[in-house]
Amino acid sequence: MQFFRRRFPILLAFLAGIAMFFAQYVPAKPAQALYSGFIDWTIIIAGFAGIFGIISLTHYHMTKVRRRVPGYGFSVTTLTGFTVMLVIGLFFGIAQPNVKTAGDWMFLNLMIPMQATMFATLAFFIASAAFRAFRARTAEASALLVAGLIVILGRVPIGHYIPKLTDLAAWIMANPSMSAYRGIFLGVALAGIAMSVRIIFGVERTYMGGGD
Amino acid sequence: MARLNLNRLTRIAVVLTATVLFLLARSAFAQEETGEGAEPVGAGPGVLEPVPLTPPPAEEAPPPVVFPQPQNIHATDLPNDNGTGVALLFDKAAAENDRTYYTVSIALSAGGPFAEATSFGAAGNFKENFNKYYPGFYWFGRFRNPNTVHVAPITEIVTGVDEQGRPKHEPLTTGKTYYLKLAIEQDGETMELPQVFEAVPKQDWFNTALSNNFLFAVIFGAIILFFIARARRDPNLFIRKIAGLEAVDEAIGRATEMGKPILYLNGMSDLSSLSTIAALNILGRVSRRVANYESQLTVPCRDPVVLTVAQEIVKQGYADAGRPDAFNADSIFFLTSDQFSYAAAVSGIMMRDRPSANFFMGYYYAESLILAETGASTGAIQIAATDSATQLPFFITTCDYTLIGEELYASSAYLSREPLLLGSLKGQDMGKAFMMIVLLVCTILLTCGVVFVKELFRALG
Amino acid sequence: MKRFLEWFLVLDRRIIYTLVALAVIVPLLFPLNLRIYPTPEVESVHESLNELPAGSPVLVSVDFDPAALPELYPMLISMLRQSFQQKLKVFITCLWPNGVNLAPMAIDQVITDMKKLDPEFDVVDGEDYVYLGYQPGTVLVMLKMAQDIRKAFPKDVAKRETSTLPIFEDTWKLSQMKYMVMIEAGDTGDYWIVYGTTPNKVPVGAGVTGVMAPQYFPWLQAKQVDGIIAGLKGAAEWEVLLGYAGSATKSMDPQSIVHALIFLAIILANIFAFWLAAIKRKEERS
Amino acid sequence: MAFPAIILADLTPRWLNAASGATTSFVNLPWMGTLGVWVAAGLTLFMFSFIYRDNPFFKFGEHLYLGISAAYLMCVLWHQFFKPKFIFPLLPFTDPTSATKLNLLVIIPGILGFFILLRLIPKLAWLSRITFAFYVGGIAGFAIYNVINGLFLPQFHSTLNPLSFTWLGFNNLVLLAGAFCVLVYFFFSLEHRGAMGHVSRIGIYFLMIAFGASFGYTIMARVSLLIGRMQFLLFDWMHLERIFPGAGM
Repeated sequence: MQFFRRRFPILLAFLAGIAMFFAQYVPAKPAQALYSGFIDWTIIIAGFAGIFGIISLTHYHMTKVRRRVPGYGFSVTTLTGFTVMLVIGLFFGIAQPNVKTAGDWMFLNLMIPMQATMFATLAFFIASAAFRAFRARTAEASALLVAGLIVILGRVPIGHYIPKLTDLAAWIMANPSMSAYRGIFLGVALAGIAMSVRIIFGVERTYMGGGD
Repeated sequence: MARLNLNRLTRIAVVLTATVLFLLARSAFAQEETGEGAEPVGAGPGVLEPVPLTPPPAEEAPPPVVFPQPQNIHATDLPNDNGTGVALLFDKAAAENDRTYYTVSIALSAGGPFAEATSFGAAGNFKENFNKYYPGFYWFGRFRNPNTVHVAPITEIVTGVDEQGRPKHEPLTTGKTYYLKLAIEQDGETMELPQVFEAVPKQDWFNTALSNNFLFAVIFGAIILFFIARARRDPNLFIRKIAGLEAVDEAIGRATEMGKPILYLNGMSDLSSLSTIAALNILGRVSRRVANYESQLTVPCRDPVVLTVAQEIVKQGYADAGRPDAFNADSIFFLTSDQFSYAAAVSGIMMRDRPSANFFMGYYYAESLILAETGASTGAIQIAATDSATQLPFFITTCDYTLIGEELYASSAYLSREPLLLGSLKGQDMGKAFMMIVLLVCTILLTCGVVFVKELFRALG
Repeated sequence: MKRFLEWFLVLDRRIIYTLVALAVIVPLLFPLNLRIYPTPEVESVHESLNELPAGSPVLVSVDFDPAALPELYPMLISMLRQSFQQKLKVFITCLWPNGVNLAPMAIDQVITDMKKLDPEFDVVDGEDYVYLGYQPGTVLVMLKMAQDIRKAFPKDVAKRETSTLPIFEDTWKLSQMKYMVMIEAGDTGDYWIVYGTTPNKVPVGAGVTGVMAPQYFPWLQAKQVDGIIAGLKGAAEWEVLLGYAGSATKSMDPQSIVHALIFLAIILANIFAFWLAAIKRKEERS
Repeated sequence: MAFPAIILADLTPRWLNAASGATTSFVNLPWMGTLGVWVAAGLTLFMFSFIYRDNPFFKFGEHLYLGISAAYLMCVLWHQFFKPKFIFPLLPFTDPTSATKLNLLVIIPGILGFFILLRLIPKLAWLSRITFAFYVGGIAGFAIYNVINGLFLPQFHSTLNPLSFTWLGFNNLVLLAGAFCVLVYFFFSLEHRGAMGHVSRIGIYFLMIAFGASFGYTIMARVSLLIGRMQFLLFDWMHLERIFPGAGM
């Protein structure tokens, strides 16, 4: 039993990883068939992973309601919103062309205003931070603020009234800022390959989560 | 030993930068026009003889058409494919000009009906235009003698007609012999060469166009595994001092004088993300430092699993500092898992308890601005360490010190000395060292006009 | 003087919030109509689409949710408007589940507006455009689309079998797309470039939120991306290029005023902070 | 030009006639549209109340959104993924267009996917490790090739450019210096003293310019979101464009 709990997943990760790695470099038909089959299967697994996220969310709020944890009233709101949308969405369907159902109505009048406004409040916080928090504490922070101020005005219609500002902002975006992000990207590429190698050779196991 | 040759590495890097500047000064050196990211040479027309400018003779019969005689015509399997392609190659004939057209026809048997497979002008279809099939020539051959060999790849054959009467194309079948013929059209008249060429498409088991990709993947993967193994044997591989960690110790020192609590956040994501693990490693060090002062360490969490791990780490930190009694479990508590309510609740703690130091470690999303702004307005010392590029600008302008991107992982490896983190950090450093050296060397070579070096790094995938 | 500086530096939040609210409401009610100058990045996307002959297949990936709607929805409208004007064959996919309803809303809105312009305008679902909906597994869907889009999306949103739709007759693979516009709010765009458009050699225009825009310039320099439509300003530029005043153009006035307000706030706050520190240092010394 | 949220106001009648032949539901009635705008405006004000401080209205909105978006995801997965890719291949007769052929192989990924759902039962949670190993291991496999082919090589290849005294040459130098110094800054195997110290300080300033650009653009993005919501409140809800000429969408 111990084999299945610990050794088999690591061996499976290694086999799947090596097979998919070499499938990219071998144009022959059997390798391409294996590669295409693997993708079909993992798309279906990805669907189940999506559903797991939903189930754990409802599970979390149900335990909060059952245990009467303070603030469980809001969990009741979440669960009622969930069941109403689920019933309407499953039976009437959503996003059907030229058929408008209650599901589309809820998307338009509940989901859009709530999520869009939640992030729109950030504009107020940015303004208050601009007055009270954004200080040139160090030389680096002042360099950042100078570049930020040039871009804030330079990339907006009002910037055209200041000569050469939009060209300077465009140059900053296309050259120094681009080259720094190029350096970061190259670092991210190496980190990505290193992570993949660790997963294939079973050195990295955090993604498997607990349960052992 | 690794430490020694790395110093020599810096001296080489300095020398190389000096030569770059020297060369820049003398940049009047003969330089081919190789604009930034110029397209590979060869797509343009080959060197053609200048067309004679003498006026054509009056009503005399037009001169007999001179057909170009391509040499060394041969048919082979198309390399780097899954066995559904053949190719006809022949050298560029001297008499070619932009009115020459080649047509290759294919048939299932030597005498069988030949159907036209592909036709192209003399200016195109050179070997270097098909870098996917002939990468070797593309990388090394083409600069010496550009545009000399014509290639006609054929991957489909017409087999009958589909229901709308349009010819149905089918890929060639592996292992079947196909017969090719070449026809030349010059100034409107065509002549078909009598010879018939045979070719058998076969499957290829390694795509040579991806050799630079494969080489880098194998070598870099081996380096990573080598350093992880080495880090297991000797955990104190050299990592440079991280300035951010000094700032953390200094902030704790200044904060504990005032006796007010210290606030520590582990980021918004759960244990599956590297940045949360790094934040928890730094939490261990902070709790060891804070243990021998009176000030209280407050750690509000957003994820139940991270909460349990954080409690474990802080208790261990207090025990290591010899003050297990000072540890108070409910100073590490679960707040809420919703993004904005968590930020609002933490801002409430900042306004109420007025902590003297705030630590924002781990991965953050749009709500980080609320945390950093409230913290700055309470006048606390603030240190941030995150790898979320979109939130870094706000941390840098509102915090006293910010660890950027990979510094978060480096400090976690520096503190925990865990072979997995340490080994991959060193391995990635080797990758960066390789990039730095190649950047300098190749720039110098390119400035001097050696162009093919850049094509070695072109992805032909 | 010191009292004014101290008052300014800890200005009450409510004053700041009303200032921002006014800076948005007033220009919306009394528009200034500041002129919008298109940048080269947006022009190159507009040009690339303009050069496509009628009937060439084009892919639009709608990868955002209501959180980024004000910035990215106008881009989707402009893209559909230009594609329908040029009779391109439009394939629409969505890789963010919370944004599945956005494409039908946009299609319907563009059809209504185009019908207002010229009554006999007509676009047929399944021939001129198709909305393929959502599939989980972001990167996996892209790799499957490289092999066969009909297998990655067996049914379209109207529950019809994709292999029977006329639009899929001579286009079934990602590499057959003549151009792609991806409308991104997160890092799905990076996945599209690395796993989708670079291996299949599809020229792609990136419509992104302002937050992601600076990170797309390395892709632009490496020619892996054909152009960048950055945030609401990019959307407004595209509307100017297409010659109609959409919601993005109307937002440019308040955008400019709020930016000016924040620009002044940061500069004044920093100057006053240093000035106050100087006064305090002089007082301690005396 | 109709902003998305307000299309409901004039959308309903158009969908009504456009939906001829399709099932028309009570949603298409005109008053349902105006009710929708009022509900949306109410929720918008609830969420804006967070600016003052966190309060029950905001918590109500946030929790309601969590529930609805989770159910919305479930409906999307059910209609567009589960039925066409999992249920129809197993039971072809359920497919109304009866175009899906029987494909029993789909059962295997179905079982592996079901193992993920077992994580909720502690005793059987270990089964999910098999699925994660197969799924994450395989993706790691082809990720290596794609990261090198789509990210590392193209980006590195376009950083190698000749230097010259032209404007293009200067920009090439800026690109080379930026990428090189940022790499040195994130290099941890050498002390940042002497030459390395200076180069890494240049690297910091390149990073600061890049984060300055992100800083400016992020502010632009957040302000656009606010403008979008204000347009909804002013023109779709209060219809102020009737009073103020030239305003409106």
